[in-house]
Amino acid sequence: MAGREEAKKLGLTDVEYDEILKVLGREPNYLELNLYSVMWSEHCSYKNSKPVLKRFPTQGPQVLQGPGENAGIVDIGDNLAVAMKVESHNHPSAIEPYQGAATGAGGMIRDIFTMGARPIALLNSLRFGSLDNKRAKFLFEGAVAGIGDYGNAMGIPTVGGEVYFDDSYKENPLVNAMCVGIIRHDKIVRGKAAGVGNSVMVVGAATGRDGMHGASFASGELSDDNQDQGSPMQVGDPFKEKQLMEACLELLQKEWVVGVQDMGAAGVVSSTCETAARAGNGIELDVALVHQREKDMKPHEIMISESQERMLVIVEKGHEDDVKRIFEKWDLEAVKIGTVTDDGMLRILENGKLVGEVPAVSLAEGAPAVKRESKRPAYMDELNIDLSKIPVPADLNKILAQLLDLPNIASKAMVYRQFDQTSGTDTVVKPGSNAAVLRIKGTKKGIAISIDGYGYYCYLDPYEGGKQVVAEAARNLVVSGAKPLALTDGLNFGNPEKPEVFYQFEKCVEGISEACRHLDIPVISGNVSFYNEGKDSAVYPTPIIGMVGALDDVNKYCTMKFKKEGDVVVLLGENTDELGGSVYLKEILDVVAGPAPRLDIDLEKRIQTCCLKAIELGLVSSAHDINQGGLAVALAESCIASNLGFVGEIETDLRPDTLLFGEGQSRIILSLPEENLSVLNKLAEEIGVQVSVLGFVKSGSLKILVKQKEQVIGIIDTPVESITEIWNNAIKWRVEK
Amino acid sequence: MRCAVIKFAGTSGDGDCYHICKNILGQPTEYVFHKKTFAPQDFDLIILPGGASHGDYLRPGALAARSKVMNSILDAAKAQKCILGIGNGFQILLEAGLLPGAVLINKNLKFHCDDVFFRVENSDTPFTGLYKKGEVIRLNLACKYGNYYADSETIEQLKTKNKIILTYCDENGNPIKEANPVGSLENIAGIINSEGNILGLMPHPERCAEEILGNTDGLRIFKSILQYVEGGKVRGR
Amino acid sequence: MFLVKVYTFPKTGVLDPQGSAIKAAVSSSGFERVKDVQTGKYYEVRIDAGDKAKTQEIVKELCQNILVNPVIEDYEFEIMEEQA
Amino acid sequence: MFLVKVYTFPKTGVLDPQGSAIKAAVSSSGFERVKDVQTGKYYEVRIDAGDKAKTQEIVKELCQNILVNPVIEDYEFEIMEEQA
Ligand SMILES: Nc1ncnc2c1ncn2[C@@H]1O[C@H](COP(=O)(O)OP(=O)(O)O)[C@@H](O)[C@H]1O
Ligand SMILES: [Mg+2]
Repeated sequence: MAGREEAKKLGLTDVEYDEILKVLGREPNYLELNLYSVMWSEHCSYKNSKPVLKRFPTQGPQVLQGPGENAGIVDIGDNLAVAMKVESHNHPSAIEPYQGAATGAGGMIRDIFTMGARPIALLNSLRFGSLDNKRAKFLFEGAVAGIGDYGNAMGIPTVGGEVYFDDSYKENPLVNAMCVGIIRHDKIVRGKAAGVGNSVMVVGAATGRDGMHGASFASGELSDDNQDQGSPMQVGDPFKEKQLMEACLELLQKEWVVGVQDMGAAGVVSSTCETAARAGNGIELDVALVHQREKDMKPHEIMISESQERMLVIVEKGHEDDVKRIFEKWDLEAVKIGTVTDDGMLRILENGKLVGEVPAVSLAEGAPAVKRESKRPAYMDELNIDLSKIPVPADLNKILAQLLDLPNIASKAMVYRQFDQTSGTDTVVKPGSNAAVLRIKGTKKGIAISIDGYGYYCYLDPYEGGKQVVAEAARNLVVSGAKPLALTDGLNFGNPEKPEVFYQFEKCVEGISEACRHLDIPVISGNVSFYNEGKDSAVYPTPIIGMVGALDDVNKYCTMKFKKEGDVVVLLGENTDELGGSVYLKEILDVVAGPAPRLDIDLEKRIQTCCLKAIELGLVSSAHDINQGGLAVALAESCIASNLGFVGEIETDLRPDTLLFGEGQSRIILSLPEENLSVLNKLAEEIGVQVSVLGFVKSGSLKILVKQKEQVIGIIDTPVESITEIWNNAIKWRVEK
Repeated sequence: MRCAVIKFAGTSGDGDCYHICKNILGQPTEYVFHKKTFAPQDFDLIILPGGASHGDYLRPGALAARSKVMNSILDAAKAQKCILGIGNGFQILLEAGLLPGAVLINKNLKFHCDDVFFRVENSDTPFTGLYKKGEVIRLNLACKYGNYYADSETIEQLKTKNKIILTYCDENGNPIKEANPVGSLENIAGIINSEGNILGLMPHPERCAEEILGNTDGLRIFKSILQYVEGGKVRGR
Repeated sequence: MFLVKVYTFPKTGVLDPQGSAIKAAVSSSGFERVKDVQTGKYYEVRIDAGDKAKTQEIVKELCQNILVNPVIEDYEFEIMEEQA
Repeated sequence: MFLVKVYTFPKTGVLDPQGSAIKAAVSSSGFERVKDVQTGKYYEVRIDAGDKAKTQEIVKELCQNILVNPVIEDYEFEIMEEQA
């Protein structure tokens, strides 16, 4: 038997231990205690976050599978659907970035093909300390190579992502991966252990001691003593995963497959108790039957190991050999370890002898919810300083050059060149524009995918930041010509036991929910990662939004690059008097101060509706949203992408730096043939959106005259060639230095 | 033209090649699993697709080159069938000794995916008949081990016998070092065997063969083979 | 000058996907007597450091900082004196 | 059972991009005394073949057929007897 002291060592609280006693009506033994310890960790149980996550809108006619399964699934018409999910691998990546990121991508991919969907695209969202820091550089390079090598070897293209550098992530980087798959409605498979008497099988890699307690590890802060968990680091095997994927996709065509579950965190125990709980059944299994890679493994080690590239498969009794035959073809093992029972118990045997027995549902869903205290952080009020005291810089050209040289704004080509972006031959818009666009072979359809997050706004104002990140992801899809359908989230926060961190978490979720409701974009899957802390402080609150949208005609996609000299360039939306929270203030003037830009969600919706309509009507040559770095950076990006330039005069009553570099939300830049302008104006008027002409596409340079009452109050005038050079090389030069 | 696309263990580019042959060229096309065999007369074109067979473990292509299906490929090679190796398929041909030389890791040790420029060095082959000699084309490159190497004697032979088919170049066709992202000798990106029926290419023509993907420069490789096979005429070697 | 031969190999319990894949391929090409393959890396490092003790110190540091990934790899080395 | 340690390294004249990169990294991190780094691979192969001569034969074949690419690599090996 294992007592309270043992429980503490395994990270269980007193309340939790009491609950275990209540559920079992006796003391648990060491094996059982281990099961509860991993299943009731935050990573598996969501005990800190569940009540808050309930606020997300998760319904909609397009939703085929909402949160609660391995991945969410959304309908895209014609009997086709898209499966998607985001997941974090932050803590493993902090220790071994290459393998941490690689196995993160691997887990993500499994979640998708577990549903029966064929993975067609990967994306990632990365955060590291600034590149001046040697460790940050090491983590950055390792994580990028790890994600790349895994996805590339699998032949799944990486079509988008994002990278930010900020010292809040110096010790605890964020490595989130997203996978998207395609599936026919009638082929969706769920993770259910239905049908008493059916067989429970483990397929894929053999089980070793690697990654034991990984789930609990992800549920605590990084510190020197938990860096060595006594169990070996997981190493990814993309070759085995590829074979496993093909075998599973072949298997899942069979009508005698009952349920499938990925073995991610907490391996055998999580996959068995979750599938059993979903079906209201139990499972009896013998750990000795699990194929093992190491000698003398104990029952608890087998149950909680996180060895990669494994799956749990439940099939109708009598079809075990059919399963084996399929896996043999792909040079993989498949073994029966147990059967589905009707008593709701997870019963564990070792060579036929009973070694543990607990109610499956208590493991999967019984963790006592934790009500966390929430407190508005004091810094938020200190951030509201009077920005009008900041002098306007004389040389705005120089500021633009400095902004384009910031790794957070500069080209990420150095990163995405390391990813195979084109395997599968579906990538219509590759990384480097607003969102990725993929065609779907055999149809006219396309999908667009983006992944976005911006910790800085969420730090300044978690609620507005939460709204903003959903709006940005949707905007990225809309400017690509796609109608947003659903999202998956990756919520990365510090230690939820700190009331200020919990406040950030709650408010971000509220903001996200609010935006989802107004924009009609349900949340269909997601992931929470807490305890992202360095020695002194938490990371910026960093919710990541992965979003998918659909194009009825993929040929109508749109990109951000200017297309033709002479096209008129217009702004959809309004320039606002908001300098707070801008990259310009933070990085150039070193003022970390708010307020973050506000988001009027109704205006946002109208802007997006108008933009999408204009693209669908074929009025538009290019579209690009305004984001970090403001109007000037957005124009520069469209120039650089096209190797064309821009010339224009903008009349304003704002400060020139606010106009050029302020980050007011809900703004989109369009370029279009001049003859289409009147149609656009009419459309905008109907929808209730402001359109103003900024200038024209003209090759050579980027030239903006900022005017106030006919007076020139600011000038940007720079050859496109020179800003291209800066923007292309900012990251490369810093990494190679 | 009867096409075979080989499915090695872990290969991922098989579907892309199948799609081109079957749906774009409209030719009868079959997958051949690596544990199977076939007879030389079964197919006119045999494609060894890209994608990391066996996870690129040991050396890219090394383990796949020992698969059972290789025996059939050797027979087809002897029977003068057209054999096209793309990316990892090229590496498999090298490891199997069907083409001379080897690949090393890219000079910057990183995977490189981008559309880059190539010069067609020889248009007098079954694979390049529809290009002009010296023509500059753009193809997608996606590899970590594309750094072609052979000893100086082999390189000399490739050069004098016109067996170098594609080289990295700038947009004006200059074969400069800066235009070569992998570091291969002589900017080599594709070579053909001395009999002229086996081509190995580092870039992926099958990824650049449709309007919607923004580049169709690669399509003519497949159309050239089709013309050669259907025309039945042997063009000068 | 000293020639140092450094070998790295996976730590106990750490998966060696390459080794297993090579083993599988090798067995199926007729090498039934090969029972196990483990993969690692091999470095030949030339160090110019007066004596063996000093060389040893440098090698250790080199391994721990650059050549070896201590989270997943172990290593061994041999030092040999070389004639100039 | 015999334990065979196989080392491979680049043939003379063949580029060693990893070796050069490590050498460059090493020099910039203050290891001035490191004069050269060459990278290769290391395999531990277990062979069950009665005697050493037979093992040697198998290893040679294994290296020539699979483990080593003679165009770019040279190799060496050592055979050790292992207790069951
Ligand atoms: N880690 C990454 N992996 C793949 N693509 C990336 C990555 N980081 C950035 N990109 C690509 O670079 C482009 C610019 O990214 P970003 O600056 O985040 O754009 P946006 O602000 O429009 O979201 C996008 O196309 C994006 O997909
Ligand atoms: Mg972004």
